[in-house]
Amino acid sequence: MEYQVQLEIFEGPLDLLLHLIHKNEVDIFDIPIATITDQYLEYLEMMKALNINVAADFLVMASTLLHIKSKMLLPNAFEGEEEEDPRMEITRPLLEYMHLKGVAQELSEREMLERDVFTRPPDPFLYKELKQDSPELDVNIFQLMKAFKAVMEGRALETKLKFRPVKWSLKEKAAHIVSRLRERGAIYFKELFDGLEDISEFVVTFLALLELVHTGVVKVFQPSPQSDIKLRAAFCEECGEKDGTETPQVHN
Amino acid sequence: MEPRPLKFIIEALLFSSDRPLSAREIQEWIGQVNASEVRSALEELRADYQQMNRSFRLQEVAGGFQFRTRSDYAPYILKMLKTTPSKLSRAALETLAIIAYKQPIVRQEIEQLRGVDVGGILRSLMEKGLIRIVGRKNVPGKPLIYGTTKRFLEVFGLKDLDSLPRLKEIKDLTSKGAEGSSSAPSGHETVPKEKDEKQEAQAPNQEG
Amino acid sequence: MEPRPLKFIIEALLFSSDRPLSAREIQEWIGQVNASEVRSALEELRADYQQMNRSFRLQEVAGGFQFRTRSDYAPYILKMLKTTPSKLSRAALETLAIIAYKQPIVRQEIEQLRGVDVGGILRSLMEKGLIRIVGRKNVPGKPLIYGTTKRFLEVFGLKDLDSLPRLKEIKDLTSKGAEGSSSAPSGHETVPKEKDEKQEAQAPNQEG
Repeated sequence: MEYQVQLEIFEGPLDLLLHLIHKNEVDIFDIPIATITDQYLEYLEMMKALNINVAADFLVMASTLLHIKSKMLLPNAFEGEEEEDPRMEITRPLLEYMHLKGVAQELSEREMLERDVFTRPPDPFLYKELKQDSPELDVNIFQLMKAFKAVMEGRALETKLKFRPVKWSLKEKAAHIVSRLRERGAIYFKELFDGLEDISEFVVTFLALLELVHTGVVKVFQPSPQSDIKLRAAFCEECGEKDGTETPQVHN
Repeated sequence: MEPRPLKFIIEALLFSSDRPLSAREIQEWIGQVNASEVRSALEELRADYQQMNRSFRLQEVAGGFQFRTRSDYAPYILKMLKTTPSKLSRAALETLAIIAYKQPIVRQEIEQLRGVDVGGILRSLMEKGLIRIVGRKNVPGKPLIYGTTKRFLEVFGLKDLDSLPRLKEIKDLTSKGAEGSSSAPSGHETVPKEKDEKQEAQAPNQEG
Repeated sequence: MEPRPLKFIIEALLFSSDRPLSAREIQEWIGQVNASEVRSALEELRADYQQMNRSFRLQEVAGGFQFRTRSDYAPYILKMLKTTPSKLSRAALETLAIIAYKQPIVRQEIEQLRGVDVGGILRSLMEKGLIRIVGRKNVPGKPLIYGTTKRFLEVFGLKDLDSLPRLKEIKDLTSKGAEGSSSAPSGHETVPKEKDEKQEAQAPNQEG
């Protein structure tokens, strides 16, 4: 049985830090960096223990915190000089983040269209009357992008679906020739091209034949200069007709 | 929230509906009112608007009640509707997208990408001022070359053609994070007033 | 037909429109009226409805005027429309807030402020028509620049971008941060009280 684990979810490292600051009720301008860092790391450990993937953003913040902590521990080498409180490195983004959350909250508390307030809907009767194009267009860039993406993806898919059946591979054609020869022992050259409609199939068939001849799988005979060229399987002496008079003669 | 007067609840419903509403429907949505209450509230509303003599009134039409503007105002409304933004069809949008991204481009190339004839669409896009002929290609047949117009940039709120998102950026924005909380089905999204509302156990960095 | 009062013509237009209408548009459709006449008629109309205290009122949004129902009636209308209110996640709202206040802004800057990746959220906000691409920044990689849309103003019922709440404070803060002064801003800020109510990281909480 699996347990579903509920854990406070933080949007990111800043969210978690802010939570720790609230929890400890500390002043954001005087963050007890050691305490907060420890608690921060504790939280990451807890996430790891619960097998929750700890995002890189959280780790970066962890190292920032550790860095600040070490800086705070070191006796200030530049005493006397005005040096910024190392904690400002996190205080500044935190402050901005806090304000941001406040604004987001204010936005969400506003009356939202189609949540709190509603407008008059378009009148279907009136709009049906007006099929003609108006000079203004109601489209946005996102729709355009989606359309383009659809076209590009659709094309890739179509290429796969549409063109594969009409493409002839040398290998397939060679296998086809061999199987025909195995069946009948020998066939006429002309027969190979009977019923072929597509020029590309014609070419591929011829190339396949050349390949077979070249590798010695098929032997080509022409009993006389006028007679039809005949093909015979070299691998199958016993199959097909016997013709003792033929002379091997390779044609290109 | 204190209960609102029935008459005004009904008015709000009629206001935001694009079709006539029957008393029975209204009764169902509001609940805890009886048919005669709804009926009399509707009559009262109708009398209100009759008396106010405004540009619209509540009319009893087939199937129920509906707010309609008085016919005197039709000419103005028609004028307005004629300038109401129209939408582009999917085919037009796709063709436009191809031209935008692949320009300068000839018709044949567009048709290869879309797999269909685009003659009519090109004409309509040209009429809308979104595309234009930028020249002729120096190949047999001298086909016309198309490109987008300044109006195209205006319609899509682009500063220049360079601002068009690249295909990779499109993929980044249109597919990445599809499982993230940000794009969870809108119906289920809530605006948490407090953090407590978050309930699911998730990796902290959901969008990452 | 005797001429109708300008106020009622405008009312009829607003009542039949599904988007906010600007004074300028209205002026063009009606013709033979000047801008200030249209403006004052609009104000008069708004006051009329304010006073009548009906279920809807005339509101100034997104550079125009639009009739909108009062929020008290939302539950009934939602029931009629059979929809759940369209809402935004907290992450989406925060991202939207950043874009609204800091626009024009690139993704990287948004991510710095939120501390997390926002690709998926940008997609979703764009899909909802709340933000748009306004251009590219002239830095290496030419990242896309984002801004809010007119729809954003409509959805949040804002007259214009200047009506955004708290704009001043945010700007102040940013400039302070940029200067990087080591002295903490005067009024030592403590965290708002209500946020403490946030639940703490919960111990594993078994379900099912």
